[in-house]
Amino acid sequence: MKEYRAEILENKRIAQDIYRMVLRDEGFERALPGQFAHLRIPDGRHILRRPISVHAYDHDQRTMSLIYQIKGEGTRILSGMKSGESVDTLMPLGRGFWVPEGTKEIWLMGGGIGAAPLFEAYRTWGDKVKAVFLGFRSLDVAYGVDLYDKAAFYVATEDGSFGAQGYITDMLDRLLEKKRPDLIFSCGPVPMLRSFKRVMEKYPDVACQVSLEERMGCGIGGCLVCSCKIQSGDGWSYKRVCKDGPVFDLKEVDFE
Amino acid sequence: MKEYRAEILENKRIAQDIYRMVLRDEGFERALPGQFAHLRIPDGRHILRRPISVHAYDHDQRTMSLIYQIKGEGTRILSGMKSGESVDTLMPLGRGFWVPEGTKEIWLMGGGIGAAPLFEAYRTWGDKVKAVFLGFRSLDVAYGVDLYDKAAFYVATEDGSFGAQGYITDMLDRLLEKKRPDLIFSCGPVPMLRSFKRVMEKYPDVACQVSLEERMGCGIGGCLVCSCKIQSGDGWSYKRVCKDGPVFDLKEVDFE
Amino acid sequence: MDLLVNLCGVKLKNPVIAASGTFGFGAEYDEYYDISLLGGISVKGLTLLPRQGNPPPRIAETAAGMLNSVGLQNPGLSAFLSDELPKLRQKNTAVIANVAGATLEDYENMAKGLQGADVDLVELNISCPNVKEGGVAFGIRPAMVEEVTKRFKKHCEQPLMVKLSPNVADITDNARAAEDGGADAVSLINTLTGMAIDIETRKPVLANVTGGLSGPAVKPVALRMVYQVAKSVKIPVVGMGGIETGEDAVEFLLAGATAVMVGTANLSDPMACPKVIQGIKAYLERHHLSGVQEIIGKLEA
Amino acid sequence: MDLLVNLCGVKLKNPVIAASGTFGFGAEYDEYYDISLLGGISVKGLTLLPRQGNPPPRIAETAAGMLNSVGLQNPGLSAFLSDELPKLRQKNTAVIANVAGATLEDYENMAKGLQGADVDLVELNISCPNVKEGGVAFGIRPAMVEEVTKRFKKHCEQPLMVKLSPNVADITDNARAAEDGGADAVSLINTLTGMAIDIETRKPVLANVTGGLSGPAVKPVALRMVYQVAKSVKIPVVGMGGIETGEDAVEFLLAGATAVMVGTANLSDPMACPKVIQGIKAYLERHHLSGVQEIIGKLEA
Ligand SMILES: Cc1cc2nc3c(=O)[nH]c(=O)nc-3n(C[C@H](O)[C@H](O)[C@H](O)COP(=O)(O)OP(=O)(O)OC[C@H]3O[C@@H](n4cnc5c(N)ncnc54)[C@H](O)[C@@H]3O)c2cc1C
Ligand SMILES: Cc1cc2nc3c(=O)[nH]c(=O)nc-3n(C[C@H](O)[C@H](O)[C@H](O)COP(=O)(O)OP(=O)(O)OC[C@H]3O[C@@H](n4cnc5c(N)ncnc54)[C@H](O)[C@@H]3O)c2cc1C
Ligand SMILES: Cc1cc2nc3c(=O)[nH]c(=O)nc-3n(C[C@H](O)[C@H](O)[C@H](O)COP(=O)(O)O)c2cc1C
Ligand SMILES: Cc1cc2nc3c(=O)[nH]c(=O)nc-3n(C[C@H](O)[C@H](O)[C@H](O)COP(=O)(O)O)c2cc1C
Ligand code: FES
Ligand code: FES
Repeated sequence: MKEYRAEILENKRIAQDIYRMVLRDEGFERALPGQFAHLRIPDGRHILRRPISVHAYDHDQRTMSLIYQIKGEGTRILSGMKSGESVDTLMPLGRGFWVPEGTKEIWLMGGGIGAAPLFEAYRTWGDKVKAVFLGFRSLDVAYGVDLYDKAAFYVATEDGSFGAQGYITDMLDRLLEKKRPDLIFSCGPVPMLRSFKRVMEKYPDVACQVSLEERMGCGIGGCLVCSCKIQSGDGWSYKRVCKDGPVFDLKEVDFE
Repeated sequence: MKEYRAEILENKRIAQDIYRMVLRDEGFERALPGQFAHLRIPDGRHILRRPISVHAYDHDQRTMSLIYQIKGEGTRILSGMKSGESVDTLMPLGRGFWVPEGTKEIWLMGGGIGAAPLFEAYRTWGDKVKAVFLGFRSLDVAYGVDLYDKAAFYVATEDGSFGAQGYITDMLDRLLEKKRPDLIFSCGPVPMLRSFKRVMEKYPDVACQVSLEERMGCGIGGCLVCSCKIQSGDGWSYKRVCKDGPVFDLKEVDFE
Repeated sequence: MDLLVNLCGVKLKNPVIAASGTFGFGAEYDEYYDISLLGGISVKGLTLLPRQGNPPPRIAETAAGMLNSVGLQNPGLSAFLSDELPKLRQKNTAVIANVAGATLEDYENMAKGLQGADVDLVELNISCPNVKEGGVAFGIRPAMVEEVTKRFKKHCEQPLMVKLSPNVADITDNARAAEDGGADAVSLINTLTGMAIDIETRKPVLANVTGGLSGPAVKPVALRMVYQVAKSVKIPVVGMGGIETGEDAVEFLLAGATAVMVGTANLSDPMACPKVIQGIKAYLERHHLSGVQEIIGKLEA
Repeated sequence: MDLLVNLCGVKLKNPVIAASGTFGFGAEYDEYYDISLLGGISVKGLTLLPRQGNPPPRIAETAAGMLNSVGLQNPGLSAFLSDELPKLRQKNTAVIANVAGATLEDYENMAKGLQGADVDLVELNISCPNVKEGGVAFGIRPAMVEEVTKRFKKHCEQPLMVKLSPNVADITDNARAAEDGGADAVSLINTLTGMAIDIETRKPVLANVTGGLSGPAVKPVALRMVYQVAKSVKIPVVGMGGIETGEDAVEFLLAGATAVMVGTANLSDPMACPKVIQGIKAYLERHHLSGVQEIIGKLEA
């Protein structure tokens, strides 16, 4: 990983408060699915970077797409940046999704802005990805639903404005009763991940990986602020989301 | 005076580290010669505005030209702004130059970036302005020398790279031996103003006004940080450059 | 939308007060908006006799903050009472006289000098870091805070608010000392002592060497102190330090402040106070709250 | 260009040290640049036994600053000595062991535990605001500062630097207390205690409620304290607080610091330390100075 002054090729609104930013830098190191970039906010007031997952990475073009939602001041400032400007970018950071040997079938499960990082996993292991489950609050904030052309695709919204009405974890649960993959990659808001974990307790032979979020400082493992509770042996310890994760084995994650 | 989100029509380098910025806002109130604008730096780290004198003001077009030099971070950030962007601007501020009744002949004397505010005085009282004296460090940083087409024009540089070699105050002194105006408007660095004051002690019947600089907070008279020492009666008191000035009677100014 | 707050008996139409020293006597800001819409105005710090203040430069910019070393330049109490107060009283807003002294006698004389004066509240500045004589010394040791409060209070006809210095190890000690001395309210924070150096000239930027740090940079420290003090005393707390927006003000109200003061933000933007009032209103509306009382001290910690 | 400084007998190849808690044990930054080019590294604060630290969220962003409440998460002294120190020693840079305790006995045992350890300097953290037991308490009262320094020093084989808290009324009292207790150097400032509130949830942003403020926002306060302390003690002073650039570092050196530490800036930019070193060099060159000694303490005030 390295620090880049990456050029913005595109920074476009794709849904309500949701933007896609495409960055390019000749020196980009190859990013893997589930890794993230750490972007500096270009005003002088915000001294912390913002972690954003890799949505798609093209090593031939040396381009990286990110999808981000306006949450607070930092992402609002990012959304105002223009093509041609440059962003101070650290990438690729963290440990992404991994595919254990012998894995034949992978499913993807994501919610809200957490759907974003799953796409690079699909691009990388597309031949193995047989089903994709995405949940959104409503149609306004749904995005990236046309990307998964070679997998069975399930979508649910809480208000029913798009796809099935309800929670995507329920939909997943119903499908798991019939059919099981070897591995599920997931990412989404904590309440969703909590019910995902509950669902998956019924199917202990399906391996699950989850990408976590926590407020970050350095993003590279040096400051110990991004801790998450990970079970190890009888006890637990605080691991660094930025360096030990952001992807962890779902079984080991303690959502409290 | 009011607060505007003025549009940048132009922001152009015109000499070494010197820029001209043209701002427009439909609501601009008329600015008078010697008044200034107080510009907000558009990043979040610099909370103080930057005072810049009005270089030229056109009330029909509602445009205001400013000429500024890159000194530190704030002016550097300003210099990076692009046409079409907007600047949070307070204007017109302060008490500018004034022409007492009966004034027939005015001269202008300025040095370095202090030459900038004199031009609007020339535009406003051009029929009375008979001579203009500008001093610069060298040719690289000289600007606005082609603006004074109807007055006698004298220019000097310290290194002789443009106009006469030496200090413009000496040139002024030599001319004053032959000929005197009723009034001189001046603006420039403190060492120049000090020798200007010394020169003018020989010609006590020539009224002189000087535009001062001091670090500012509010720029509107509320915080008392921009004080300058002004003689009054036997003693002196601190006056506010932003509200009581920036233009003062040269005789009353104590440069210490 | 009910923005009214009661500050130790003084009714403020809203909880936003212009902070002392950043707002003159109000007139300059009245050219930008009608200052009657403010909850109150704390005037530039007054002393018994006129003061010229410190030599310039008196201001230095720092990251998201600023240092000042004005040093209580003011026309003196009697000029304030005769020239400034009558003008200010034409406006429909609470007037707070911010006063400072160099000795205990000064403070007593200030209290006496204010007898009969038509001000709503007196704010006792025992924490100004920019004057050599006295000033800050009164604001550091709890025993002194109590003593000066007691002496002032004895002669003071108006409700008394004591303004606390943040340059202390435990500000709750001083808040309790003020309360014990008879204060009707406390306000905090005054500025943190700081410094800036011009590396080209190798000199301090301020002629006075050190100055008082204010602005957004200090907000986290101010908010922590307001939170601690609000839990430690029974009298109301007025919070300030780096407030620029309605959201900032809401943080202080949640932490337990009955009202807030806006200082440095006036320098960045003359319209800061009305924007803060608007921002509080917008927050309350967005959360379907009927008034500002519903958020004061409602932090869940 | 001579960047070498002598810090109480420890030769640093340049005056830039990575500050404790922001730099782990160096390995993560070594992936960005060769950390041998640093003057030194102060490792993450160590305790006798391993500590998990505080629950998340442990960080909040503030205007030009940040709050942290990590709470001394660390593997414990012996794991440091066996697992981390040997790796760090392969690098050609001074190693500073930053240590903290909850009781006087803890501190004594830390000093003993470090006997024979190959560290260049020990930095005694008596000012961590983020641990409930002890920690900050030792860093407030001068008598305690002196006592803990004395007790530690008695068993300490390495040069000893005491890290001072800025959350005090007069930091020179504590600096002198450390000197009297036998410290070979002092470092300052640790973080200012602060707070941030999430107005949507009405809760503190940090799980720990309060945290330590650092970054550019605190620079003016840090610089003032370094300036005051450098005038008050004879032992060398290491300055820190908000240093991001070479220019910032030069301000601290002019104010009297023999060396500087860079903390929060590492979080904004992993390349911060080399950039600060470069910036100091560039400043010296621009001013035709032969070395860093020519600016240390050379403020004209
Ligand atoms: C590994 C990782 C990957 C992420 N990937 C994406 C992504 O692909 N798309 C996307 O939209 N968002 C993603 N996030 C969340 C994103 O980082 C936050 O939404 C963003 O930092 C909010 O910044 P703000 O300035 O808009 O919000 P503010 O609330 O103003 O931010 C204040 C501080 O809180 C932190 N913060 C706030 N919310 C979060 C959060 N949910 N997670 C971590 N830190 C937070 C900010 O980084 C900042 O330090 C990811 C987070 C992590 C940890
Ligand atoms: C009434 C008035 C009119 C002015 N007109 C012009 C003009 O027309 N063109 C022009 O180029 N400059 C003008 N100046 C000077 C200009 O304001 C400063 O050069 C500018 O503020 C420097 O900002 P900075 O961020 O680049 O420098 P920095 O050094 O980074 O600024 C730090 C702080 O110091 C203040 N400061 C630094 N130098 C000065 C100075 N010379 N005067 C006042 N404050 C200063 C800044 O405003 C800021 O608060 C004027 C100043 C005043 C008071
Ligand atoms: C230029 C300036 C002058 C000040 N003068 C005074 C004063 O006279 N009396 C006083 O009690 N506080 C004074 N203060 C302190 C403010 O009232 C306030 O306590 C402090 O600035 C913190 O609030 P802020 O961050 O909103 O500015 C002054 C502050 C500034 C910036
Ligand atoms: C995330 C973080 C963790 C810290 N941990 C420690 C620590 O363990 N021991 C210590 O003495 N100081 C610790 N500090 C304080 C820094 O070393 C430094 O004193 C302070 O942050 C001021 O410098 P800065 O503004 O350059 O960061 C920590 C600071 C931060 C930001
Ligand atoms: S953000 Fe610094 S260790 Fe993870
Ligand atoms: S800058 Fe505030 S009074 Fe002049």
